[in-house]
Amino acid sequence: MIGYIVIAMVLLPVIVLIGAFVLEKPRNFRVPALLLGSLAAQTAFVFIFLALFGLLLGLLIPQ
Amino acid sequence: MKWLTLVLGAALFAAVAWLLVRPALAAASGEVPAAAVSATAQPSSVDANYAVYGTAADYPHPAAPDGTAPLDCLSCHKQTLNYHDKLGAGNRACYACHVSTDWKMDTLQLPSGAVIPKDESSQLCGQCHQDRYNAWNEGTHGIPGTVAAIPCIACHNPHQPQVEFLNITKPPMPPVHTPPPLPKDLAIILGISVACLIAGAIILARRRENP
Amino acid sequence: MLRRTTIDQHQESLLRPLLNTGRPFLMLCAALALIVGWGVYAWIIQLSQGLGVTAMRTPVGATWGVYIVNFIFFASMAHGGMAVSAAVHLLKAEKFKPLARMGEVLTIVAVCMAGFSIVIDMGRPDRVFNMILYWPGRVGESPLTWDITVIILYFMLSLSFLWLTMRRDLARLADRFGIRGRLYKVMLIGYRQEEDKKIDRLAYWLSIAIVFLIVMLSGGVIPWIFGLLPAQAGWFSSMAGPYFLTAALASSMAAVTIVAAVLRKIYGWQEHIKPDLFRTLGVIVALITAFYIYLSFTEQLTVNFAGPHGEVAVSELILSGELSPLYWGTMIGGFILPTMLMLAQAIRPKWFSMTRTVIAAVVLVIAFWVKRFLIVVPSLLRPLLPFPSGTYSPTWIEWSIVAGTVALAVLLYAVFIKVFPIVEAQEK
Amino acid sequence: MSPISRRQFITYLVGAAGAVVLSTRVAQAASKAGDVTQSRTDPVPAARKKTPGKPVVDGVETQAVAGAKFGMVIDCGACIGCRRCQYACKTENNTPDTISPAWIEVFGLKNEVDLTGHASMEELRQGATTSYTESPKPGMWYLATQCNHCDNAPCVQVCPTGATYKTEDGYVLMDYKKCVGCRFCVVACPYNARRFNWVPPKLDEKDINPQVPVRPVGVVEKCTFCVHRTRDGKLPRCVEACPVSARHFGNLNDPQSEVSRLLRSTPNFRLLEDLNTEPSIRYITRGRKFTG
Repeated sequence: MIGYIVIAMVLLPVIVLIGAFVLEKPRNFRVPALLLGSLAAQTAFVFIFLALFGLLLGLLIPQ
Repeated sequence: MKWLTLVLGAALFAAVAWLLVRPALAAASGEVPAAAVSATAQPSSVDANYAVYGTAADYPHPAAPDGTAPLDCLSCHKQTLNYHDKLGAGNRACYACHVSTDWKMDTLQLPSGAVIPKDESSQLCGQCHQDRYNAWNEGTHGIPGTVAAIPCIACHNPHQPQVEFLNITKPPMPPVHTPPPLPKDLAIILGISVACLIAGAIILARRRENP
Repeated sequence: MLRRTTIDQHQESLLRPLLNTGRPFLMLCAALALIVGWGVYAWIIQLSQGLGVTAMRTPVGATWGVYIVNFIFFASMAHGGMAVSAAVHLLKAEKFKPLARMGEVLTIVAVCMAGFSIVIDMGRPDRVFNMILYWPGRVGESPLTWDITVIILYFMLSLSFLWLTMRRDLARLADRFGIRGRLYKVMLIGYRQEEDKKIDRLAYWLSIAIVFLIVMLSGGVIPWIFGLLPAQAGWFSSMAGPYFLTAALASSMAAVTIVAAVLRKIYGWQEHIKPDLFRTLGVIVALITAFYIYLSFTEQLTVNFAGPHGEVAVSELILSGELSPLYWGTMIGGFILPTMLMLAQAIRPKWFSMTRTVIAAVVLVIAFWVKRFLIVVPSLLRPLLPFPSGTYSPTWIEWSIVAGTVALAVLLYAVFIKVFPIVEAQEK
Repeated sequence: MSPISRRQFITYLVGAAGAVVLSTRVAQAASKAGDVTQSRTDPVPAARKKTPGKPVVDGVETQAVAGAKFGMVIDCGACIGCRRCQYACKTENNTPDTISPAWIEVFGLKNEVDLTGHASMEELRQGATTSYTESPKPGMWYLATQCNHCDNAPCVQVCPTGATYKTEDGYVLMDYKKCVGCRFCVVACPYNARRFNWVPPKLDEKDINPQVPVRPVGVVEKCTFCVHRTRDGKLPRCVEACPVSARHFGNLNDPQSEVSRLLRSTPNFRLLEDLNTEPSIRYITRGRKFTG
């Protein structure tokens, strides 16, 4: 269960800092949207990449 | 009188039932049926022995033992007995365990004169080593019913019981996998080409700097 | 009018990697590609025959080997660049500005290689997605799961950071290049001139987040893979965090020094990157390394003074056992001598020499790789139960794959500087 | 008009199927309850109940035994170091030759080391052998080790996919299909009980025990306390194979089981207890039965 504390310890400050950036003046919609969008796109990319990479390697490994 | 008949009848019934059921049980557990082994052992087991150790001609025993004349074991078998030499002098020591007339060596003899199959040799050991035999029976060397209990002679050579342990330790574990050898030719070609490319790049860059 | 031209020339010189690609560069790339190809060949052998082609063995012998060493090495390589970049954005250390993006790219490349090293080390890399699939259930306990989380997060933040801070330069260059220009335009999605101010703030806040993540990654989840295991004498230590963090900062700053010196030399950026910068970097690296030497000393002192059996067995192996030549060679030749050289340069500026600094940095980077080896392997060779002592000397497959990952990192870096501007444009 | 509507028919069908399944289960349970092997040890309590649900993986369909906590007692006074347990385990559990040593490792330790004077691990290691010389040898004693099925297992803690897990009846098991082969559990285990499939396993088709899955290349494996046997009331193969009864297995929660009686009557210890792993294997040094 200690892991949830560890992950919270990592994630919360990052979220707070990104939040500070989003809310800070000069207010801007575009850049925060780009940042969050890129984070989301990268998460999706990492997941899809790992899945496909695994499938590819599965062809090489004797089952 | 009535009671005696009843008891005798029950005993007879039990004995017959036991004789009928025992071989079946033994066959089911994969053991040699004890009832089938007598002083004149079945030919099949002798044949099996020959298959392993040679042919009948290799054994200069009486071809057709009459079952009465005791064999002169020590005339051929130079068996030294350690510790068990107290069982008797000369061939008498052999007869302490082996049936004196059974050249096929399939049977053993208890001091009482009862003949038992070789597979039950532990019972014979128990005639003297009673405490150990009891412990063995309790399952010290394997659990009755689940796996065949390991007999005394699996570890203790009956002829040299104190000095020799037989076949107790399992052999070493097999070696682990070894990695494939380096394809040397390929590696040398690659090394040379990489070195050449890097050296070439440096020389070219130098020349460009100071033309 | 005259002044504008000089600035333009000044700026123009920064674009040299994008404008001219000479034959030496291509030859270098070919050499790197050959090494990468050799590594891939070795990896395919490993995939099809199993990890038995390595020298790793269990239970007698090392269960983890150079792949994990490589993982720690690359993960720590990711920090120096970001640290320099953060110094630029947080402390307004304008002097370091030409190094900022070099460092950021180093980070991206190194994190990729770190992740790749884990995949190489896995027995079933085809099931790598399981790590994501079972993440929710395991993140409460498994340090490796924390590690994956933080590395992916670090990678994503660094990449977003690099992309968003680069857009200003890309907007300026988009019309100048053909194919690359098209790529720039894709990356400039939704770009407006006025976003630059907000981007500055982004750089500021993300720098804080990234510095924080550096501490949590190399001073946190990576050392916790080792430091939380009482099963391995030599690993189990609350000092693991600071110990790894120090090594990470020192080795990666040294790597930044090397990258900057090489690029400066090749592209003639002597005006942009002053030698003084290298002296400063050298001093920083030397001080952190000195602190690392001190930490190594306290580690060995604690172990040998108290003398718990398992710990002493590991300590003996590296201090006087079969790994002692490696250990003392690393400590003296790899850490103490370069540190003293760099510190001497700080005390006597006239002793300063670019070449010597760079050589010292190279030695340090290699020494830190070996030091990671001396952290990972000896503990595994001395189990707590009385197993006979195992040995571990990596096979050619392992060395080939390690060389392949290093070459791939350099190759990716080389490709990057040909596609994107590696130095931020200075605003005058 | 049919006498029953379609919906009713389906309901009946499902009900009938359920009844069949249920009755089979009951019949199975009844037959299992009857055939508990008449061995010295009865590992499963008499009132053995199966908990519903949670079918166990590894291709073995067993279910946790309710209320039980299995454990082993190893008598290092009796052990003669013959490694029969190791070989029996190897054949029972389809361990290929490439995994060496197999799941059980027996240390031969020199008697000369003065144990009461707290021999250092280094001294032990120098006096130790895992080589398979003929045993027993004078001046040696033997320590058999395998997975301790810890209650507080570090391997379970560190696994990033949950491929290894602790069951409610005391086993630490592996799900070979989830394992990614990162070997974090191997380095986390202080007993070095885990083995890794460095190469694809080679096994003769005829040697394979169908009750135990063959592990693919690249996954970690280890002793399972013969879960496919012990949950059905049989003994682990190593316990059966031991020629000197140095091994005992049973339910630690059952005060009448042989292991519980042994632990009550004999001083015992566990390996590396200070690491707080709470192992389920306890060691005694009772010696041979007939030395009195």
